[in-house]
Amino acid sequence: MLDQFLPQLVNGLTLGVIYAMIAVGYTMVYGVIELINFAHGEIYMFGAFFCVMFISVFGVPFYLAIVMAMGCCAVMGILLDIVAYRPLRNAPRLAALITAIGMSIFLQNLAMVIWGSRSLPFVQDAVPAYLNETALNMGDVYLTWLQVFIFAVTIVMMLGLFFIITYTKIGTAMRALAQNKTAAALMGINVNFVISFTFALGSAFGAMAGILVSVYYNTLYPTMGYVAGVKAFAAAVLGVSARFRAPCWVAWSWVLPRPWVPVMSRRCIVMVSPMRC
Amino acid sequence: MDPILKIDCVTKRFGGLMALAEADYEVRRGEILGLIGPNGAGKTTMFNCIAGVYTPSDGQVVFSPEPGTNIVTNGFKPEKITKLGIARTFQNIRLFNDLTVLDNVRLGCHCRTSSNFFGAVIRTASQKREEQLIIDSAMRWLEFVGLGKDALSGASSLSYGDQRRLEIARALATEPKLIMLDEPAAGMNPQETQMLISLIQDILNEGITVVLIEHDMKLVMTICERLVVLDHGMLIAEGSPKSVRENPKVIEAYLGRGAANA
Amino acid sequence: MQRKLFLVFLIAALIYPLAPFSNDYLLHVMTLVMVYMVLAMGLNIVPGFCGLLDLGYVGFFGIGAYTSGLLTVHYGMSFWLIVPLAAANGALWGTLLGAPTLRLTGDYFAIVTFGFSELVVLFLTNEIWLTRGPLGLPGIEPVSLNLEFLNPDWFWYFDGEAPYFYLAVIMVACVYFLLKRVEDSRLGRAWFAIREDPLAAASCGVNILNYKVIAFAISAAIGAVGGSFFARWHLFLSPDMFKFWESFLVLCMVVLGGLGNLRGALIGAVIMVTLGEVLREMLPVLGLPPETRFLAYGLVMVFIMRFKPAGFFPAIASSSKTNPQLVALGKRLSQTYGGASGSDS
Amino acid sequence: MLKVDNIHTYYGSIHALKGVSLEINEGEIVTLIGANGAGKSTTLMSISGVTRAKKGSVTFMGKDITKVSTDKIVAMGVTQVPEGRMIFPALTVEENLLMGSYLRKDKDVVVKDKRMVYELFPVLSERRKQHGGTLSGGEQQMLAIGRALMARPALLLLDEPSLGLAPIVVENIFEVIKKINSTGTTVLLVEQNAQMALAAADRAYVLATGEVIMEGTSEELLNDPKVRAAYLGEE
Amino acid sequence: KTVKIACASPFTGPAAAYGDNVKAGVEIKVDEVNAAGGINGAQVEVVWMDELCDPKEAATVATKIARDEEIVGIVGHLCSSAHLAALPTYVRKGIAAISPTATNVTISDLNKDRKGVVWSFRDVYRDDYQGQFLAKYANKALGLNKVAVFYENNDYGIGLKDAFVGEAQALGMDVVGVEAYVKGTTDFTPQLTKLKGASPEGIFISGYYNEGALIATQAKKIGMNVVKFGADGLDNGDYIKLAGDASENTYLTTPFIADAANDIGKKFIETFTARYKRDVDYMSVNAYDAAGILLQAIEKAGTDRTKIRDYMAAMTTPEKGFTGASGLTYFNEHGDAQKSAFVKMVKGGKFATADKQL
Ligand SMILES: Nc1ncnc2c1ncn2[C@@H]1O[C@H](COP(=O)(O)OP(=O)(O)OP(=O)(O)O)[C@@H](O)[C@H]1O
Ligand SMILES: Nc1ncnc2c1ncn2[C@@H]1O[C@H](COP(=O)(O)OP(=O)(O)OP(=O)(O)O)[C@@H](O)[C@H]1O
Ligand SMILES: [Mg+2]
Ligand SMILES: [Mg+2]
Repeated sequence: MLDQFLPQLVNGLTLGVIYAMIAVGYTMVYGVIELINFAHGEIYMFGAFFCVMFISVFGVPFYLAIVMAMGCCAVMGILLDIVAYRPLRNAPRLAALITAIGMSIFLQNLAMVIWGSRSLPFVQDAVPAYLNETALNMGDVYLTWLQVFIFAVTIVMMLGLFFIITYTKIGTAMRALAQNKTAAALMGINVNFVISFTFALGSAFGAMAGILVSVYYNTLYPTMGYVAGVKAFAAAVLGVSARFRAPCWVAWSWVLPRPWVPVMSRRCIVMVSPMRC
Repeated sequence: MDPILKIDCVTKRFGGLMALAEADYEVRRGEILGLIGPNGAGKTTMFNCIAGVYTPSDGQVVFSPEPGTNIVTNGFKPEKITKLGIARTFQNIRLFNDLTVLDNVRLGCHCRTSSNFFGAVIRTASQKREEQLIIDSAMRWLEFVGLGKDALSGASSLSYGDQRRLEIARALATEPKLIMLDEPAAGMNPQETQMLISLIQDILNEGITVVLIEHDMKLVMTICERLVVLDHGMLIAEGSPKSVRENPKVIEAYLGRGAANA
Repeated sequence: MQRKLFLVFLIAALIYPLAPFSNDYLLHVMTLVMVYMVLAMGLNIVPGFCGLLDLGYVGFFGIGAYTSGLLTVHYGMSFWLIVPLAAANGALWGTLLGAPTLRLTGDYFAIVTFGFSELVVLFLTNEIWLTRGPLGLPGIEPVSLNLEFLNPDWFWYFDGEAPYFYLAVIMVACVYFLLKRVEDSRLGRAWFAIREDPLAAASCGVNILNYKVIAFAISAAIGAVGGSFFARWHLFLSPDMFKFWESFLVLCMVVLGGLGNLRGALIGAVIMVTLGEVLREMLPVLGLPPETRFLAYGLVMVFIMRFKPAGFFPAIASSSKTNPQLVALGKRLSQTYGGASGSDS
Repeated sequence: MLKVDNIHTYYGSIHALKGVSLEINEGEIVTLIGANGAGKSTTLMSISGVTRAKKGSVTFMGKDITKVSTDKIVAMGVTQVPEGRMIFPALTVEENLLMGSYLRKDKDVVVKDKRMVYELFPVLSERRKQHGGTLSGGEQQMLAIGRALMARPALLLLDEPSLGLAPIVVENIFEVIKKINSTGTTVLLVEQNAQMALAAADRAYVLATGEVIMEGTSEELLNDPKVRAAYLGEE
Repeated sequence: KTVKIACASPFTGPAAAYGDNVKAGVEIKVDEVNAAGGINGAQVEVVWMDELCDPKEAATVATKIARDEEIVGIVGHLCSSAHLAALPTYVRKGIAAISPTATNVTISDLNKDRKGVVWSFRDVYRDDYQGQFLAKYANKALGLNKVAVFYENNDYGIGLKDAFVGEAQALGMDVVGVEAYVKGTTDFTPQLTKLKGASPEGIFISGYYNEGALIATQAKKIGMNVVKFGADGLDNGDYIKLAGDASENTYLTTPFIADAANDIGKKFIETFTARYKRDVDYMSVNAYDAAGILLQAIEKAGTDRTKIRDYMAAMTTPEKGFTGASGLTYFNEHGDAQKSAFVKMVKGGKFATADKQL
């Protein structure tokens, strides 16, 4: 059993951090405007597709493509907010939720119309070869450079986020805004800007996650945001319940997608965890 | 004079902070007791301990709805305490804003009525009668506080002073023996304060004991028979308005020189 | 005026199936609409009346459906017996889930319900010995009406859509009036109080947990009733018909229609179900490929919310207009206080 | 300095302000009195641009700010102590105060001001690390006022600052208002406690059901029998 | 004047990719017929019915089709569950449906009305047939004795898996592990690492090509270079595209092998690849033939729904059978296609006839 445990742990962590990255998107938006942004899963999916498009259509190099895709998704996130959610700022909370669901349906089908419904392979030859080579290998446990890359990126981005939220002005603005919009405005905080910023940041994270997943599994398809979105959503709410307590949602988002945690018990975890978090 | 409520060395801690430190006094049946003290003295906390929102970290709250029956209410849930006969209003108004004025008061009648799901579905005669009773008593209390004509309008559309009065009506609808008012006159202008004073007198005449927190000395001095003064959770003075007003400790901690112009 | 139009429309809808030109497709869609009406009304209790977000309602729908399906397939039990059983079963699970978890506030509770519905789907998928799992549960007998004890040849199978249509009408009517009455009662008021301000509710003597559980159980029971009908009408069940997406669909109906308003729930069901079919018709006309169907679907949802943020029938304590006792009171008031009495309720 | 020109504000269908006009000159203390529901808070909110005036105009320092967004208005130096405190419940007292100085660049001066506020309200410095939401009513009121002072506004809008404060603190508050006014902050004060408000203010407006029904210097109003009857509670 | 047929499949939603394949097949067939002047002079018009592979939608769609008298026959549904949900309506209303892909066994029992008249046919193997066939093949042809099984937790996966495991055990093979997964799963390493311990000689993938490709890739990643084999669910060019060289020596049953195809098949491949720029998959082929059978029935029996059904029901012998791209097809009394299975394998990055056939 143990000989399998380690490799599984490594693999699980790889996925876990990716899910964590999606979850961040949810958590931030949720934390600031209490909106469960279901369209976030679609942003994640678009991130992957953008990246592939940039590479295969415009021949952009891998890393640059990633950055560009993140940029596009950031913009997309902002637009999403402006077009769909901003008009509903003072509407009942569930109205925004429904809009989010609607948007999610819309974007998913948009992707299908644009890129067709079948899965694409990630443009392998664009991925730097060394990423697929093993970085370290001890017995059953071995890490490819890709995994290393994934870990590194995630950790860096997470730290960055943590810094932004806790130490920068805009970070405090986010937290204040989450508690009372009017009061925040009366402090001179530009509410709409802060919210847009939140969406941008969260979407960028989502895009990165989407790209990493599609590289890791060498496949991307329009409905990929759907499943990932739901898992991340669960993870995110649990995360929020732990108020930006990073370890909590990393942990959960790691447990939830594990097939070898018997499905039943996994769902039970989902059910009990809110009481524990 | 037998006490309707005994506060017996009640202490309430929030982490390190002692909001109430062995506060110890009693409320006499059929009086108007004023609970005053500087900000953060622990007055609202005291109400919350009595009403079951908080449980005292230490000490007892003893309530005697009837002379002779004494009930220790520590750890009771708010709804249970309401049923026993203690009603309260909140420092910052808490109405059911999306409901009508009448419904707010009808909810007050909740704990004295009993119809359930099946009663509601198969409108039995008894259930109809009960509904009528609820409406009647609700209206009675609305008239009592002078909101009769607004019965069917939305609670949120009332002006501030009326909302305060509505909250009182809702509390009265629970048919309490003892009612606790937390800063009822806050945000009222002198005229409305006058009306409030007479309203409180009427409540007393209904045979209901009144405890009120208030920073408006004018009101306190006019209607309270006795005052209890808290500071940092401790009882620093107790007695007639007059004696309290002269008490140097109180002047120093709470009233200030301006006590004169109250 | 509006009322008259509505009545005309209603009567037209009621006699339509008897008309020679009636067609099964329309009837089928209408019946489906009514199934969702029941669900929407049932769900409405929890987020609409008690203000708790419930993302797992379809779980109870599934429980009801499979209870009905299995009892039919294995014991050939009569529909009229199954309905109360299914309801009871739903209520049971509602209580079992609600009692421990309703202490959770806001979205923690939402997640729990969400988890629960997933759990139901997993059960249906994996307990193959009972539910045949993903192979689905085919070959369910249609509803039959058996009055042989009155007259030996009074035995009818519900064949075709029309009888089901009427059965559904009855079901919707029952649920509607049931909830209408509950809404305007001590129980309903208690729910609203919890929605508005739990602490204030408690200080009015409302036992919050109990009332939440009651609400949850009733809503679950209604969902199960819908399910039990659905099974005997659709004649085929499979676990993936009860995926969480359905919960969101029903939630959308409730919110689009107007949270906390029964008529809203009805309208919401009509919109969300027919929309898909309407688009199916419209798109070719507009020269769009079938792939764009849900593209449009999503957009429409967004637009409705954009221009009707509070839904089509914003929730209001409408009872004071219907309840005779209150109407009487209103009259009395306007007599005593003249026109002054506000009644913007 | 500030000129409110016949503004109309609505809450949905409710017509809360029916053409309110008032004017505040640099360095003044102006008070706004009136019964409940008269529209005082709405007036302040319309000035801060939280609820927008449908008709009429608000000009500050000669600039029309009727359509300007709230944060910009604040940036121009208009700060409000809103009705109902609106402190940030999940931020600590300290953080709440710092939110007040959100737009300020001069960090060292901010620190000084913070100390000043704590001296003003010793209770707050005791509660420094406590979450705003757990403060007592009065403490929250103090926090709201302190937070506004942290912004060093040119124009300070106070909505019932004395609400729920102990008598001793109330006096103190009015002292403070006079003090900061003397250091060059213009003040618009909404009060139920008309007695003290008029005592502190230079000029006053009387509002009733969304309209200005009277205006003048504090003395004039203090001596006006109608006002005495209606707002100073004298029979 | 035109004849209308309906094609009911998922064109949106998670299963849209498969619906796409079916659509392609039908389109080609219909265009051919129309190009050749239609059926007895009447142009064929297809009504595309999207049902998301969702039983509820399928049932609705079914009534919609049934009520439109102009529609004389149906190609569909794609998913067994959807087909099962639609059946009651077809049976009640008396309109014949022929499914190119629904493999669920229960369909054979439920496609008859009370008088035992069959209303739904299928131009595809039943799960049990393929499952047993593959077990035999793995054992006899590939000489495997130790196999592991992955199955998608849906009707297709389970049906196939059960048949396979049953037969395999009957043949005395050693099934070292049976692992379930759900559609959309992306990570199989945990199960694979587990199975690796038992060192199977082959992996039976009882599911569709998307997940299949991931399984193959990840198996290779952790150094399990064993034989993979599966049923027609894997039969799609994308399987090779997604899995890359990890797809090498995968064996799969198929109604159709490109390089062994008859002329009809060859012609079909040409048109298909030219038109859709991708490799032919079995779904398209089956859809092409299914449409072919339906249209032939219409041509021979006219536009009367019942007559069309009767015609198809009569195709019970090779002589009366239909020769399409996938060779000869005829039905048994349950409306199930009787056709022989080929085995093909992935060799050098593309499908080729397996060196051994049974
Ligand atoms: N939940 C809590 N957690 C921590 N401290 C609390 C909590 N509730 C109250 N306190 C503290 O307890 C003290 C007493 O609060 P309380 O509300 O009783 O004061 P009060 O007498 O009502 O003052 P005011 O007259 O301003 O309302 C306050 O200093 C407050 O900061
Ligand atoms: N959020 C709101 N929604 C609807 N009506 C409102 C709202 N806020 C205020 N009103 C109405 O607008 C009018 C003015 O309210 P406002 O709060 O400005 O009065 P005020 O003078 O501040 O009274 P108070 O002394 O009680 O603060 C009142 O009739 C009130 O009912
Ligand atoms: Mg208090
Ligand atoms: Mg005000």
